[in-house]
Amino acid sequence: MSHTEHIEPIFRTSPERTAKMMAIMLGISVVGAAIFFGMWDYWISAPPVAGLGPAAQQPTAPVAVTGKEIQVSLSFVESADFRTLAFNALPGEPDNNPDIHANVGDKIIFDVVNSGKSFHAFGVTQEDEGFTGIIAGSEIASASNPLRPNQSGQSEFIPTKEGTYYYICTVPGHREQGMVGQIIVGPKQSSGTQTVKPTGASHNFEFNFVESSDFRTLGFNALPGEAGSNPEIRVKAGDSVTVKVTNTGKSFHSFGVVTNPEDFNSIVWNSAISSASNPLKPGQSGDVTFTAGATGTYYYICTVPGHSIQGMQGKFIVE
Amino acid sequence: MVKVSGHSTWPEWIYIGVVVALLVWVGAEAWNVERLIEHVPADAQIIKVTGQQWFWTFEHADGTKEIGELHLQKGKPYKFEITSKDVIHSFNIPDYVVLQDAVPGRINTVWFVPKDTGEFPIQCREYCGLIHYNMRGTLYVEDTA
Amino acid sequence: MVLEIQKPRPIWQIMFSTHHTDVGLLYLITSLAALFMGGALALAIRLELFFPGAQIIADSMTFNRMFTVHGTTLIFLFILPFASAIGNYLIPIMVRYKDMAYPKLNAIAFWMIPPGFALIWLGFADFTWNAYAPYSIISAPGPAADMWIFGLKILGVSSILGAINFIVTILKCKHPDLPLSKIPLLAWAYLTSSLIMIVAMPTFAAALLMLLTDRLAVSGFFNPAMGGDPIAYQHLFWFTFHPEVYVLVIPAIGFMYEIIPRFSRKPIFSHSSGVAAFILLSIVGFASWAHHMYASGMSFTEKTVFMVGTLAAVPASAMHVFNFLATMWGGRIRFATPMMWSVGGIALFFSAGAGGVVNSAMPLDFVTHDSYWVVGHFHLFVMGTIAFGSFGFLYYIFPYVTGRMYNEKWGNIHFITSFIGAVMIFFTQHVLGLYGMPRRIFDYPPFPEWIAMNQFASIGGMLLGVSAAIFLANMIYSSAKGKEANMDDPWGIGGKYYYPYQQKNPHH
Amino acid sequence: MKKIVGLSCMLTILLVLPTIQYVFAQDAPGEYLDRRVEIWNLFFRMMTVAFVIGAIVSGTLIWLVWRFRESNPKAKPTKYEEAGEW
Repeated sequence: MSHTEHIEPIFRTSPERTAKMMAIMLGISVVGAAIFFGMWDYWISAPPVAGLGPAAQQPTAPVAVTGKEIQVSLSFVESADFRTLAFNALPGEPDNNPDIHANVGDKIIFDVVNSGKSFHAFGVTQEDEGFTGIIAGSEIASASNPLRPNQSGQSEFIPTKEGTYYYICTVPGHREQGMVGQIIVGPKQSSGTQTVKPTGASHNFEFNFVESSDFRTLGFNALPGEAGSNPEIRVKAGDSVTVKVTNTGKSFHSFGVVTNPEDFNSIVWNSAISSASNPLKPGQSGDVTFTAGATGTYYYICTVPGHSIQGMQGKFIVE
Repeated sequence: MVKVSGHSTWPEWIYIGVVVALLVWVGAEAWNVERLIEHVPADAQIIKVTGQQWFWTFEHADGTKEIGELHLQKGKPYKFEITSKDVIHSFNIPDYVVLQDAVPGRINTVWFVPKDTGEFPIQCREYCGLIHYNMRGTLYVEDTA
Repeated sequence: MVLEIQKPRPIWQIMFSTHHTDVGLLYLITSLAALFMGGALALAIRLELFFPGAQIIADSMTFNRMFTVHGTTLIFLFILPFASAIGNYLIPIMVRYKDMAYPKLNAIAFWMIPPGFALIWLGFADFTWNAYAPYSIISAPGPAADMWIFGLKILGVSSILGAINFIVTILKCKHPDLPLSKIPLLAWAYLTSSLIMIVAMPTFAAALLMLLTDRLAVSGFFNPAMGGDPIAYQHLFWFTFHPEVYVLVIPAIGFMYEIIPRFSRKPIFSHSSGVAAFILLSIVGFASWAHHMYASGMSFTEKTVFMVGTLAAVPASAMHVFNFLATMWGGRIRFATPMMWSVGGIALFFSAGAGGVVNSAMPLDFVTHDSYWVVGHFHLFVMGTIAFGSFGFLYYIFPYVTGRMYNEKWGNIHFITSFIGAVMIFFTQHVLGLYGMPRRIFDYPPFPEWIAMNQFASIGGMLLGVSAAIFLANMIYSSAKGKEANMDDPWGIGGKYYYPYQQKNPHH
Repeated sequence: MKKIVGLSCMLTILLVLPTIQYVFAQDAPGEYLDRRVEIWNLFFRMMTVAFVIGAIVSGTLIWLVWRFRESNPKAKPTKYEEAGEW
């Protein structure tokens, strides 16, 4: 191929040019590095929106003041052959008959739509079978005057005591066909300041996060089974409690007092120290002061998912 | 035509023939072995395996649960029904060449027969976050007695 | 550090030029910067794994972020831009046109890289370079993850624009009396790899968008909590990135097609079989993506289909190896640095390929999936083949770029140390995988075999680090003070070169 | 040519043996097949072949490098050199 004619003269790179180029690249690197290391931890400070559980949607952990509202939207669905009925999704699919977690005094607001083809009505009962005992105010339409397809309605329900309630379709037989879900009502919670008057008394507790060498069992202060592991705490309602935790382990931990040890989102009284998405690194420690709320049995746990099941949980009893 | 130094092409054709033959052999062998190990014995016991950040939960047929530890009987066939609570993990027992992804929202199965008693490491093979490196468990194979 | 087409200009003029050699130079420098930054991360990772337990890296989060950025950087910011650099230098000359088809588009494609670079490096995401859902959706902390997604979005668009440019330049701007069958194999390499890029990349671009909206919880394509399917993401991802592997390797093969005949003092053995192999690969390459997902719960049938698809891609690569060996046969070979890199590249290319064939057997996936075998395998490709080919071609084009000669002795030392180092790391990693060590782990239980092999690999890593330092010093020193190259024939081996300022522009 | 013959022999052997193996393996009653054995045997069969091929190819490569290097006394100019065209 013809590619042999020269365009004279041949210019060659000079040391100055190379030096200049290196200086430019070095400058860019230095500036970049400055920003990079300066912001190091900021870039991973925000947990993804999609990752947060429903309870954690409110940034400050769900302090259940009476009058806290829980929005629940449900829809009646039916299988093609109308034999199986359910809320939101047919059995086996995700979000089928979702459990509702609430605490005594919370206001649950139902927004129910009939996305099926037949007629349905809504209600909350404590009976574990049948369609009787519907709690006043919780019902939407009725078996005699049901919701027609694509109609919807609202109702409210304020649980008055702990236990399990059921939200059902009050049309006879529909509950048996699967249109039933649970409402699990936890102990009454309160922000302490509003319902419980401060007693002035204050306690200090110190915990260390400890891990077994194989990381499989975890505990506070000592591994489960050893002396002084997960000590039980008793305080009076209204006492101000100061907790200082130190991560003496190798992995990541965070602290919180919860109503349900399985559910690291049920933190009460703003008692959290750091969080699962931004936990205490090994050697770090943190503290928090909060006022113990209504009497009852609570748990202090490591709010990193799984850790409480692995042993990082102790009783926190308010008298 | 561009300048080339190739004179005859038959060596290349033979070469390609050999390569293809080898590939066919590899494919056949692999297909055969896969067919054998995919066949689950009817009497295999089902173990429900659940992965979550960052530990394994095992549920036996009788409903007993174990966390991070799995106790099995020597010489019995077991079928793992593997799923995940949060992100994708991969259930792996290197010594028994058992490996299957734990995918949230679906159940994957793999079966094996523990032939030797002893302790074998269980680990997570799919990157799953902070403590992925330590999402480990132990398989205890005990004599049927 | 630039070959002057016109009289010497200030550097900022070169930066904002749209001439193909200037853009090529910018690509070249950027890719080398990325090479050294990504390599530094690799060294840190190897040091960390030298002993079990935390060594130099404080926590697993940092470690995870490091290997994520290591992979992303070297694939998207070293290999691809380097290929574009060489393409910019030589493709217009090889098809005898005055410049790339769309000079401005060319410059734009380059200038999309720095923002992507910045996003990826500032964010330092932690969800590995393939960002599997749902981890990347529900668990990976932002804004790092979102920045990574945006960064890759930009880089993806940039490489699509680059690919369009190459395709048009080669197909539409080649000299009228130069039929497509006659353009050099390097140009053919760019044509085919660009075509693959055009077909494959949009899929990933779409997947990235879905990932982003999923992270914002406004959609749930891949989020099981919202009824999505995480496996769908893996399919979209690998539909792009298995062909992408060929996008990465084909230019490297092209480099060898340029270097090996040159230094063997012989024309290529068979131009047509090279072309055939390229075309074959670019088609069959789309039939094998899901072999990355055997363990994700695929059915026996699916596995079989994709294994066959994988094996079908092998003969093409085998033809290249044959072509190389047959070209060297009966030549009079000058083992200058570029030739050394190419021959070493062929050797490792073959080993990687053989390992790949073995690994494509479905049952073996139970052994190798996500273990260090996989790491060793693809590093043999990206380092052993692609990077080696690229280094070789960098030495080959060095006199063209700087007008000066690199230091031959240190070039050889660079090759030898790199070759030994690569073999030490990557072959050891294969065995490590067979011993069951998972990849992407910050710490490992102190099994004696694991420790021993990790340390051996890490020593190889250090060796690579040393060779990289030698390389950098050689490049800087030679570009400034190296002896002036004889621009007609830098190695004194005769023959005709494709030579940036030699070309007579056929159009004026 | 000999190379090919040798290869094909080896292939037939490698194909026949495992077939026989597992035909007999099926007969034993109550015996579950051990995935370890199956998979690792497959692996080692393939590695055997891989290393044989590897030896051939890398052997060829090394010989080429040694034989056709410029500094080899037997090296002579290729017929393209006087034209200076390649």
